[in-house]
Amino acid sequence: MLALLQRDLRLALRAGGGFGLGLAFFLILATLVPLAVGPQPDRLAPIAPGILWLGALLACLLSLDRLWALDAEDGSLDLLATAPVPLEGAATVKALAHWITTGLPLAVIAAPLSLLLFLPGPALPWLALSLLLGTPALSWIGTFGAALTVGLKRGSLLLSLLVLPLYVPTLVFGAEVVRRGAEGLPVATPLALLAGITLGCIALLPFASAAALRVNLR
Amino acid sequence: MLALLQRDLRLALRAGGGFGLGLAFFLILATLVPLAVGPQPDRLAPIAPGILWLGALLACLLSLDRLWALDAEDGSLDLLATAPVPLEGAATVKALAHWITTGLPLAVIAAPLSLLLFLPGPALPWLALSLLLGTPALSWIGTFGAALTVGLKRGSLLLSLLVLPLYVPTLVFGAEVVRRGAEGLPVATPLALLAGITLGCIALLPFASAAALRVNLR
Amino acid sequence: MEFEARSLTCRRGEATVLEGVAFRVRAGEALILRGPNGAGKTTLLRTLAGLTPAVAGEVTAPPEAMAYGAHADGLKAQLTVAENLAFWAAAFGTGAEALARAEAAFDLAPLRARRAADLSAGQKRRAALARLVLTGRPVWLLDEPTVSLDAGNTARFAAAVRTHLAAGGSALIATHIDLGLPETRVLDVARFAPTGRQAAGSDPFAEAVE
Amino acid sequence: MEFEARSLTCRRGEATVLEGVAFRVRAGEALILRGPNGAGKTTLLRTLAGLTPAVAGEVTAPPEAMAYGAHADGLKAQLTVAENLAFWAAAFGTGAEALARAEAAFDLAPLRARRAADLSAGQKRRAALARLVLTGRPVWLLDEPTVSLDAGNTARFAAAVRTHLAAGGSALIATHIDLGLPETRVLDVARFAPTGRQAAGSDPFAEAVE
Amino acid sequence: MSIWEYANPRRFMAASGAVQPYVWGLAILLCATGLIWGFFFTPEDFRMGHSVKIIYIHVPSAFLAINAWFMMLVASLIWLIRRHHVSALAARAAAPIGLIMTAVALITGAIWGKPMWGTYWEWDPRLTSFLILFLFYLGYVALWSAIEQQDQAADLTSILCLVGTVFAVLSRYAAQFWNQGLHQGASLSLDAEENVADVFWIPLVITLAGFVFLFVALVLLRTRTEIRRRRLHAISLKERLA
Amino acid sequence: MSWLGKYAFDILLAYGLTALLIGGLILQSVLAARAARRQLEERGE
Ligand code: HEM
Ligand SMILES: Nc1ncnc2c1ncn2[C@@H]1O[C@H](COP(=O)(O)OP(=O)(O)OP(=O)(O)O)[C@@H](O)[C@H]1O
Ligand SMILES: Nc1ncnc2c1ncn2[C@@H]1O[C@H](COP(=O)(O)OP(=O)(O)OP(=O)(O)O)[C@@H](O)[C@H]1O
Ligand SMILES: [Mg+2]
Ligand SMILES: [Mg+2]
Repeated sequence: MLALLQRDLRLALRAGGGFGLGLAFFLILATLVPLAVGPQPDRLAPIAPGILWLGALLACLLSLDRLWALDAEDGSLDLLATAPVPLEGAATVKALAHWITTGLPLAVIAAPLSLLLFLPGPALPWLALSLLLGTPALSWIGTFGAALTVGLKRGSLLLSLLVLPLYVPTLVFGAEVVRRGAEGLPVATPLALLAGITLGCIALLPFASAAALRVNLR
Repeated sequence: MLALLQRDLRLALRAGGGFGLGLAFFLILATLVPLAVGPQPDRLAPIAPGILWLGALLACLLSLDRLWALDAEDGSLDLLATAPVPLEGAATVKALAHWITTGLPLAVIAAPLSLLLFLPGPALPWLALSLLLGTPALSWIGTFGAALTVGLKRGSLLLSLLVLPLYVPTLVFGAEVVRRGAEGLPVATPLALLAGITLGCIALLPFASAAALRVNLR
Repeated sequence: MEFEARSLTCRRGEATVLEGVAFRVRAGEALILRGPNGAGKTTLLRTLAGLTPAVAGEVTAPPEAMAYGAHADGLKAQLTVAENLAFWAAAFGTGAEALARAEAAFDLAPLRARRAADLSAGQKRRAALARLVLTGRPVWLLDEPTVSLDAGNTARFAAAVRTHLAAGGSALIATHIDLGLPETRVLDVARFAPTGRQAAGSDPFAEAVE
Repeated sequence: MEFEARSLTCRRGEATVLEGVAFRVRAGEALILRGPNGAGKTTLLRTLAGLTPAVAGEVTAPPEAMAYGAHADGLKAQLTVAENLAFWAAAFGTGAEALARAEAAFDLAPLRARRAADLSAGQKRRAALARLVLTGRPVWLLDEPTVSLDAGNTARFAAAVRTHLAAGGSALIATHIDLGLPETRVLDVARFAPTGRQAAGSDPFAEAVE
Repeated sequence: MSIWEYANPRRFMAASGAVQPYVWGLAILLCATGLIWGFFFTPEDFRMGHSVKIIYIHVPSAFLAINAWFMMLVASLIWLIRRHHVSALAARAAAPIGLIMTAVALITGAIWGKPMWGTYWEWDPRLTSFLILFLFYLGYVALWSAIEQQDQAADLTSILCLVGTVFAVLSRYAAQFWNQGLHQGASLSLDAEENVADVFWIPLVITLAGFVFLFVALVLLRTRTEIRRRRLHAISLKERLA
Repeated sequence: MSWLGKYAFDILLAYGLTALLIGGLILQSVLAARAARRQLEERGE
């Protein structure tokens, strides 16, 4: 199990992936948005919380598509399924590795980046905290989506169609935390809901992922 | 050449891809943005042109990652490179197939969807026209980016990193056309620039793509 | 390890490929699966490995006793040979000793530090076969193991199988060539081709619906 | 078609794998490449096919004369066998007649309507080999063509090669097994292993930089 | 004889073939009655004018859009637990109907919104969660059609349906949290119009019943088609693998 | 259509689009059913 985590992290670092890229995508998005919608601070500031959360969502999504597909193609998924590791455990570890390589660095770095979008200062810690609490849900949901589409050769658009609607609650509560933080309102409720969703995903989705994988391996 | 186009379109339709999915992604994005930034029309309307163009960008990007990688993995890229088809031609055809499956349907359907973001009525035809003129550039640039990253196993984030900066001019002029259209200003200049970029991309990038492929095949 | 399969029906995708497969493998014995291309050797091995559930019938050994070596190598191209093997050793909970044995059996020491992507086809195959030694499992299920191996490495592989059998293990090997293993029996998979009539049983749509 | 390679130096990735390769193939002749795993057979074939430029030396036949059959099958899993072959026939500009010949040579008629994903390993291999007939090119470069083929299909393959040679074509075949082709010469690739000293020539960083 | 007998494709074909005409008859009768009554013979609402007539398609379609998903959920569970093929195919058959019903509810709601709220689209929680439901349907249909092997597709879509239900409910709640919205408060409340309630209610209930029968009829018809297609698939499989 | 009042356009649009969508769905269902049955009959069932 630990070995799987280690292997996945190592692969992520070596295979043209790595911690940096999720961040880089996030940075590019934060640059493109002003280019697209116009540079006025009074236009950017109110949409900053939402855009930052959307960026996190898309960064997760982009790094997701080959989560299982690579293992399926080179035959290691077959071998993993016959190894004495429950597939549920493998799914958990995959999601964890995905989170460590995308969600975690995002949570760490998002706050400084958000200045590009003129996010008000008081919201910064809430942005970091909400990402820290919310991104695990994104990784776990994404692992499930990737398990569903592992057999498809060009699954990435279908994957996004399946996964993005599942991201809605996380996005809503996450962005709400930041928005309330920016306006100085209490954030306890959305934060608790966010944490609840994450916990639920971590507890239940590995079973769904493993079931989907087993069906796909048949 | 025609055979290649036919094969690519057929594959796109069969392998969990298809015309519909790019649109679905676009629709999802149009739903997620208000969920993220808030539902107020006066907040959404001004950012609508930019967001819609960003959505087109991302829809293109998502369907891009396996453009060449699939051919490389199953060995057909090697065979294609030794077939009596110039790689430049193959690159053009790939880009064209990509545009037909993503850019073209997007240009057709974006206008009705833009109502969700309260894009002002006068801007609708300009949105459609700018997408029609601009999305080919996205496909051709994307084909080049995919050729650069074809050897990497987890290239999709790196690909986005390479490609998104190249998308900037298209994005800026495209969004500008729509914004001016929304405000009733003349749109000729950005439209001409957009068309110029697209023509330049179509004329020159296949050579770059083919060169990148040759290096990657070595 | 001794085990038996009784009237096994196997499917691949949506097709019933084998019916009524029955055989017995004794400890220390290798059973060679023969059959023309498309006969169902891969299908049978996947069923025994527990990847595809059998439609009917039973196997007396659990999937946990089986080590499956597939057509595909299952190597991560970006990892070195040593890293690849260490991962599988950890996944199967066998220690450094098994690792050393596996490396020795397939002479992988010179390749340890190479990325799997930089190996030739036969070198990849050797690394993939070494994994079997690592699993420490009693039954080896091998699908055309000697593909791309040269004569020297084929002999190495045969030696590894012999060692495994001598230690009381058993093996099922699908192959088209002669491996030079002593004391093997051959099972012709083509014998179990479905008769068509019985295949209907598992899919209610195989008969007319109206 | 007759051609010759003269003092060819081939590289794979960043390593020089072969040096001073020289051979001549006459029309109607098949040259068998032998050599242990990792000797450089694949590297040589890729160089001849024009996929990897040679570091030094020359080949008298252009890449356009070569039809390359690689380790990988080059089939699109989502397309049927017929669609796959039709695509390659169109890409090489050979017509329906070549298509029919290719199908006949490897007995693909029963598999025409199958998706490539639903084929067994040997069936895929047959479809991949049929592509060579389609190309209509005079020189076949084959990298372990008989992998996963059963005895019957290996004979079919040998017959296809013989037909090709009889029509004045030639072939380079890397293989570890005996194909039963008459009149073949063997080239031992291991002879051309780089001596190390000369390999330095191509990489400016091979010598000390200070 | 237990109800599960009908999950045998042949039994189902026989039984559904027998009841189908009656269901279609009822559906057409009820829909026609309700819609004609509602369209031609109801008075003007004092606040909404004649635009209230849109209710006769808006509410039934919205009702079905939600309940089709629950039917799919139940069918998926039956497939996963008892492995009755007809059940999986019924879920598959219902999805496009749910998709269209969702689209109808969205479109009629949007059109109704113009006179009532002065805008075609409003990010109201109910509307938003409907849009998200539409996306769930799309994903479900897309997944079905992307996978070649039918039983595998049935399994995967069933799992998706289970997980999707949980998230659809969560999204509904999230949307409510995110925006208080117009739909109930600002629109007509049927309770506030007790005086004319019957006038609007009776045709509405009739249409609603008609739509339910229409749904059942369509599900039967489409399930029969799916069964035939599945049979065709089995035949072509046999031919291809011969 | 004056009896529909000032909302005539909206009402007719709503009914029209609905008829189009649901009608299309029914039509598609019927055509698909017929096609499947015919194909089965061609194969002798
Ligand atoms: C795109 C826009 C709209 C959507 C997606 C939508 C959706 C819904 C939904 C889901 C229901 C509940 C059906 C049920 O549970 O049985 C409903 C009911 C209803 N809607 Fe809408 N609606 C929209 C616009 C409108 C507008 C503009 C009005 C009128 C001003 C309206 C009036 C009603 C009424 C009167 C009901 C029945 C009352 C009830 O059961 O709560 N809707 N709609
Ligand atoms: N996904 C699938 N759906 C339907 N049939 C399949 C599928 N995959 C394989 N088959 C068929 O099942 C049969 C058995 O395949 P299998 O791979 O077990 O053969 P094999 O004996 O391993 O052959 P080979 O020696 O070529 O590897 C073949 O006829 C093949 O065409
Ligand atoms: N990308 C690479 N970088 C460096 N060395 C490589 C690379 N790929 C292969 N090699 C090495 O080059 C040598 C020749 O490889 P090649 O694949 O040509 O061997 P081969 O004769 O085809 O062997 P096999 O019979 O196993 O297929 C091998 O020693 C291999 O390890
Ligand atoms: Mg096989
Ligand atoms: Mg080789």
